[in-house]
Amino acid sequence: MNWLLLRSGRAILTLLLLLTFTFFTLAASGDPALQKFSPDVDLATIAAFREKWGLNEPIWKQFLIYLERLAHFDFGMSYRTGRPALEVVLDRVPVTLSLAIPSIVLSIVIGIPLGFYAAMNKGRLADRITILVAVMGLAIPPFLLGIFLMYVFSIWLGWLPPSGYVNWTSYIMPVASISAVYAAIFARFTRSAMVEVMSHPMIETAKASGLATGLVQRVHVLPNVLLPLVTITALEFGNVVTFAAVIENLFSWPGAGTLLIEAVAGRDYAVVEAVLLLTGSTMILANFLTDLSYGLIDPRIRDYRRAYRRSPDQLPSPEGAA
Amino acid sequence: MIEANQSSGVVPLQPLLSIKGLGVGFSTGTATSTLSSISFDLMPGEILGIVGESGSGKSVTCRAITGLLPNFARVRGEMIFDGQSRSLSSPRMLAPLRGADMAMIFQDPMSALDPLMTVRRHLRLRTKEDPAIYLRQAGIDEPNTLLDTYAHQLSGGQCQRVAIACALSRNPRLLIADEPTTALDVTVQAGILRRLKALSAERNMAIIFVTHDLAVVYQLCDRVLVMHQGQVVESGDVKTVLTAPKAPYTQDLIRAIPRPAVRGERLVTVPGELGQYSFPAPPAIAGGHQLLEFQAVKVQYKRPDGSNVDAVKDVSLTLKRGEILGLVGESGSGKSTLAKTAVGLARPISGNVMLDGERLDWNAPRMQWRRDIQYIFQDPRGALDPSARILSQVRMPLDVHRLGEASERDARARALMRATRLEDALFSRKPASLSGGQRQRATIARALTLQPKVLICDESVSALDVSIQARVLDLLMDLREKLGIAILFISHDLSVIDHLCDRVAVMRQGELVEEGETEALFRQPVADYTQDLIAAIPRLPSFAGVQIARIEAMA
Amino acid sequence: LDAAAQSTTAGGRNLTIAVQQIPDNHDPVSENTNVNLRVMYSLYDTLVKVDFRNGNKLVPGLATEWKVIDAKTVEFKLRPNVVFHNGDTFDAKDVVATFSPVRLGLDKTVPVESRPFLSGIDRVEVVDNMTVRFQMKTGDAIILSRFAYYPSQIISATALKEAKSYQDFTAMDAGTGPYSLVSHEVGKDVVLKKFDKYWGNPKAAADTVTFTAVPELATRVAGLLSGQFDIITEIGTDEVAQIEANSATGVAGGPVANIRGLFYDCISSPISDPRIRRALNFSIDRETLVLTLYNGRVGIPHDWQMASFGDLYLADRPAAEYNPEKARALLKEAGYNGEEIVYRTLPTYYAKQLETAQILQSMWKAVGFNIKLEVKENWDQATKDTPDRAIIDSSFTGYYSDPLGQFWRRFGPESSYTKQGWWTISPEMQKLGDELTTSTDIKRRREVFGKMLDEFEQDPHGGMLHDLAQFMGVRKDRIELKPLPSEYLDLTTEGVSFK
Amino acid sequence: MSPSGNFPLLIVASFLIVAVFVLLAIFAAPLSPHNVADINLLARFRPPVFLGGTWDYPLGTDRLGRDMLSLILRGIQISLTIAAVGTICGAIFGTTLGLLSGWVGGLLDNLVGILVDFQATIPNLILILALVTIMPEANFVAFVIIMAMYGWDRYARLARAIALNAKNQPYVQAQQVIGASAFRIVTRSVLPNFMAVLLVTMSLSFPQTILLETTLSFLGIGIQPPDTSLGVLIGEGRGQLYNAPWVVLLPASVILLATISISMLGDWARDRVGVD
Ligand SMILES: Nc1ncnc2c1ncn2[C@@H]1O[C@H](COP(=O)(O)OP(=O)(O)OP(=O)(O)O)[C@@H](O)[C@H]1O
Ligand SMILES: Nc1ncnc2c1ncn2[C@@H]1O[C@H](COP(=O)(O)OP(=O)(O)OP(=O)(O)O)[C@@H](O)[C@H]1O
Ligand SMILES: [Mg+2]
Ligand SMILES: [Mg+2]
Repeated sequence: MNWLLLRSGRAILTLLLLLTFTFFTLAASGDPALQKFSPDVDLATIAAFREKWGLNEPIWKQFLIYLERLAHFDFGMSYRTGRPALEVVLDRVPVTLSLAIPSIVLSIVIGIPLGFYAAMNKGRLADRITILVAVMGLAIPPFLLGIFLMYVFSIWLGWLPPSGYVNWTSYIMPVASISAVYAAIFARFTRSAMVEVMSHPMIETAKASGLATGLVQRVHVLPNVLLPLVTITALEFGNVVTFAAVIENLFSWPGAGTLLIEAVAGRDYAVVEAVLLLTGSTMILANFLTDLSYGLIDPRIRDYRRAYRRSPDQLPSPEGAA
Repeated sequence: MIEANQSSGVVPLQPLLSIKGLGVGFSTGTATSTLSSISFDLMPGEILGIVGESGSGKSVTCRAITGLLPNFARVRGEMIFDGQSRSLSSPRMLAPLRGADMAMIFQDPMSALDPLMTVRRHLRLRTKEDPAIYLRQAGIDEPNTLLDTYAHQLSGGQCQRVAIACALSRNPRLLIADEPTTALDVTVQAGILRRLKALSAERNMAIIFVTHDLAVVYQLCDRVLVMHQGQVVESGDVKTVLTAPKAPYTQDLIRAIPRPAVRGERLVTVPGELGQYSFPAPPAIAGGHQLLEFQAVKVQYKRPDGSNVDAVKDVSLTLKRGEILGLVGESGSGKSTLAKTAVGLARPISGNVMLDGERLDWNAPRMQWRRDIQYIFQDPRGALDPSARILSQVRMPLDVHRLGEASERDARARALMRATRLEDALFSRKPASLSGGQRQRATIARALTLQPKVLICDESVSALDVSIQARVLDLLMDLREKLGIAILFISHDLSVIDHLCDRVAVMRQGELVEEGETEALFRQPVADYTQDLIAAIPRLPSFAGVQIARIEAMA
Repeated sequence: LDAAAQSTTAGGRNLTIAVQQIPDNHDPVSENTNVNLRVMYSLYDTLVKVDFRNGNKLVPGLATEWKVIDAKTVEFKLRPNVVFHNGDTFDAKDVVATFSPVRLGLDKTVPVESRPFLSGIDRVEVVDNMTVRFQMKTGDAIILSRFAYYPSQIISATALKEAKSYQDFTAMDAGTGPYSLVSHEVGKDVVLKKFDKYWGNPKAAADTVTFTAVPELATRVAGLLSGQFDIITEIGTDEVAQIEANSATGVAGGPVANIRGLFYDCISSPISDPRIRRALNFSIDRETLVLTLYNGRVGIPHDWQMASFGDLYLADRPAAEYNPEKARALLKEAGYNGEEIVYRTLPTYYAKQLETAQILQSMWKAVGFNIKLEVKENWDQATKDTPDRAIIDSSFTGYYSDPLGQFWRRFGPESSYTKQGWWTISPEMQKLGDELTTSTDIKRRREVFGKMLDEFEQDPHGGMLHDLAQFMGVRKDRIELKPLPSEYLDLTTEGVSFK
Repeated sequence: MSPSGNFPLLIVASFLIVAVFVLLAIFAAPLSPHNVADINLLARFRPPVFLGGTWDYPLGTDRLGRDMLSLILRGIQISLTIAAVGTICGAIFGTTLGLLSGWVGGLLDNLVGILVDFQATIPNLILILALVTIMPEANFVAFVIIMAMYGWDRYARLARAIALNAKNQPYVQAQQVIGASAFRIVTRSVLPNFMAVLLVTMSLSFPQTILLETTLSFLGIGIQPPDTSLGVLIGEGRGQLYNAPWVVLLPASVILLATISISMLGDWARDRVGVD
């Protein structure tokens, strides 16, 4: 398939751009050797470090070497730990996923019904209050919310462990802190998309046939709202990994987010690049799947693609089939 | 009013529905009220026709009864349904009635379906029975080919019939149909009318039927309500109203019915409407010159199962300068598709479309073609930007082609809107707060601003009552005369075609079955299908004709 | 009920210590950070031990006795029957391995962070299986201390030999200390357990110890208060009140052998005139600084020295002087007229770093300086040599109980700052420094050190702020903690006792 | 049938709050009783008046004895400006690119697609490092650029989707048939229909921008002391929840109020630009 080739090419270009930009930025803004050691380390030590990791080569050459290795699926070594970068990253990814996935799921489960409810009461007090409550989550910086939660549930009530993974209850506070933000985002987008769909004449048609409100919402509104929501979910899922870093740090979950920050601070090129390759591929894949799903959801897009033999990313409105 | 229905005498029947003092105002509008004190009764099994000027409040009445007006509408009045009184001002009270008690078919069928849902699912939601039954009732003879299609794959008439099937499938006691057959050819329409009448008798189903076609009213309805400017100006037994119209508006209406007797003549003569702005000197009408030419045009669509359908099969058709060519045919026969090839919205897989001897290659479009050919979409609701005011939309072609000064453009747009009988108060509205006919007129006005060489009207007067329709048709004829515009006029209303067109082409299943001078074609149709069509034209009885003559004599 | 607390400390004597970060590896020479020092003390022993609780007296460790033959030579008698965590028995080969070229930083591809500390060693001679002799390149005034302090922790020769690479070795448990390594997950935690065959006394206090990385201070505090942790490190004075308000928790700790200070760029910078630098030093109101940020819980050193210097501690030297008038006068004399002076700092490398910087800025402003605060992301950016480079933050660890391990290490010729051209060392200073390095005559050394400090005061290459202290939060209902006045963390029965 | 009243109370309140903040931002300097950089080490952690403090420092002081009222005023000024300018720039930039790529398609679409994916994946941290490296003085302009870069991809993606969808809309086709240029259609027809999404997205990214600003300040590449911002204040004060809660709660409630009001207004405006 033609577009599949095109899409893959684009994905590779994107990743390459990502890698190049990152590599040179890191190199230009700090010397890995000076990050690894305290500022008053002996110069010979730094020289040895450079020698060991090939940092004496000009930067472009280092990059070419890195790329060449990458082409053989060698992701390089972490300067900091001397372990293969990929291994270092893969160690941390499950932690992040174990936080990100429940958070996204929870925020969908909370946010979408809230948005739904608000839209059903569009313009009324119930709408405003619902949105007000939802937006509270967004308005308090997540780390502050986390600290509040800790105060109440760890220090005051002593119910929940504040740090790391102890048992399942350890999930409660970090997941709540992340979900608060995303639930607000989902609630507001759902509301917006719903209001849009609710003004479509098909809703009247359904009402005129006396279909029950619940049924109308399930069969007409939800599928039409799905499209914009899928878009937003994919968008936010890409974000959640970086966002999680703050929360990972606060609740001491050693995940990919904190790893990224540490690796950037340490100019641990290979690790940073490996994280980005991973998050980048996830993001690109998520976009790709979203684009594909558009066709599954909306028959017009299916036809349009068929007719014009365009790539599947010729996507429709996220604001539903207006 | 009620006595007419008490003829059976024995049991004084109770009305199924009675409306008392219905009034509607829109808080966004400046006008005081859109509807004022509408009252009527409806017996079980009775069929009530509502006719009236476009924008007179027919649709609003229907919506008010079903509780489906936008929530910023202020509604007054009371309704007694099946002996139970309900206030019309609280839509919540009306909601439980929808479905088994009453069902409604909306005016704009092409936007009324869920774009993500197949026809089958639409019906499945409403009934446990075989969906095909209701599609047949709604006049689709081969329902199985349509069951798995989506709205955007249907022609205008097909959508409309699906919408009818949806309403029928609820087996309501009261069916409210707001211009449900505008996109249907006469044969299909005749079938549906017959079935509706039968259903009404069988199930004692009452029907409120909004239409502009007096002949349809005559064929179908027991009683008729004539509306004008938000009020009921006349009501009563169909025969009475048609033979002895009392209200001046009703008289106007009957006089304006297009008919062969006045082919090519003006239906109404209201001078000066076009005089408010000046057109550039009309190009000389070189008679017989071929302006738009379809050369063996063939268009294919994909079916849901992946197979191809030929929506248009090698159709060749010529439109001469200053000519009005009617295009009629079965719903779904490819009329819209053919017309769309002239503006690049459908791409033929073979064949050419020529304009003035030049091949239209839409892969390399030229601005001039855009000016020369104007296409009026079948679905006016879809063709108007929901977020823009209509004045700016009508003016847009002038802005686009940079014709005249800004003020001049505005004046011209206003003049054209007035010429299509849109009142000034409507200019600054958005499409959603217009009536179906008002939207349609806005699209007509928009197409006319550029004074194209070729105008394609796809079912463009279907939502207009005969009096306004007459004015629009007059306007078209004026333009043809003054400017030599050539018009491709797609319509199901054969009397309009008969009245307006010089030549007629008939399509069926993607093919051109017959083509000829109007007079000849209507008098001596050759193809079987044409004969069927002509036979199926709903006609007013002769007494109405006599009436028309009398009214005209008076005028 | 305290579920969290139960699950971590159920059964046995288990300690959970929340640290801001855990080390990347355990090799003393590869990782010179306070986070590693904290763990190192439990894993390794040195030939000579420092009795921190007793005026830093040097006592036998893995060497039972020693003989300082001359300023360049020392001989150790090794302790028999010492077992490494890996099962090896300790003898001379391990000492040789510990001080082998690769660990002294002589292998060009193995970066050794501790390089300067042991660069004086010329060779290690094995006298017999249980006796080793060290030969230094030059006379070394603190020759014995070299084998008592960081980074002379003894490692197992077998481990070094068996490691596939030096990198590989750094992750191994190669020590003889009271605890052995159970696991180490980079970025997450280090788990130690009591080493039953430990040779010495006191023994490990806990059965297992978990150092868990909790970067956020608020979380460490919450964990302590909720009972998830037994000890938390790196708390600030602002947290003290909160911790002490809870009857089950308390605060322990105090100064560690470190001074918080500043470096000045003395060559071609806005402050190349020594008078301006002296004015900078005179403008700092250290009392107020310490009172404000540390509730007075940290001291102000008497010049560049620490009480632990012992014989070399010049107790009669006054504390650094705060004298704004003098500062103003000096400025006037130097003709300073409001030229912008850049002060580069990092936000959180040191405790209260930004606060300190802002306070300093305002103190300097008060005497007429125009200081521009630049907050940088890393040291590389902060130390970058640009024409406007003037002041940066730093700290001065006393690696040995001697000026050589602190003052002269940072300002002497071996300092990386000297090498990077922040200043030049005057010939007189150099001469004094050489003498301080090689002389073993205590009286003479005191004299020399005093002269050096005087000299430095006239032409300061840096500024001194206050002692660095480390405070820890402790579950006093469970344990009692007696921390060392050092960055090492003592987890033997002497440092920790369970209740 | 509740009247969806044009100006319900909550909306009026939101509007007033935003207006007050804008005024405070404009007149921050004259309203401040102290200079934000003035450190008073003898007056650390003074409580606000309503907690028993004095009128010298109406909202108390922070850990350096700086006046909280002045700090918060300055914070409002800086944070609101940055968030507003950043949000608007991001919206304009992203929307323009998104509409263009959706409408024009082809190579341009793919190029923008690469940029969008790039922006969405690249951690802000690295972007900022890049900018700070190019512009060593992390000044206000660099800061706004960063904020604008943050989140433009979201607008781009949404706008592109809208543009693509619009191509299939009959009313857009109708305009094409008339001959309207792509530019006209996109700006006059597609953009207004994007307004709803745009408004919601903008009112969402406003608080997120403030949040980002906080994070940046932590890494030492944000607003530099002695200057301050709401984010910086919260970040600095987060450990003081126990001894001096006002230090963090005051700026946090400013953000809370601003965010809620803006969201309310956003939704309200979104409904107003709707079709009916
Ligand atoms: N996008 C599409 N995909 C598949 N089939 C289509 C599509 N559009 C139209 N068709 C089919 O092509 C045929 C011709 O459609 P067209 O709209 O031209 O009919 P029409 O003559 O205008 O009918 P009507 O009078 O009902 O408007 C119909 O059978 C219709 O179902
Ligand atoms: N949502 C609305 N807001 C404001 N005015 C409206 C709205 N809907 C309809 N109107 C106005 O109410 C009047 C009656 O409209 P209605 O749709 O009932 O007309 P109609 O009789 O059905 O006309 P047509 O035959 O053209 O469909 C019109 O003038 C129209 O402009
Ligand atoms: Mg109508
Ligand atoms: Mg059609």
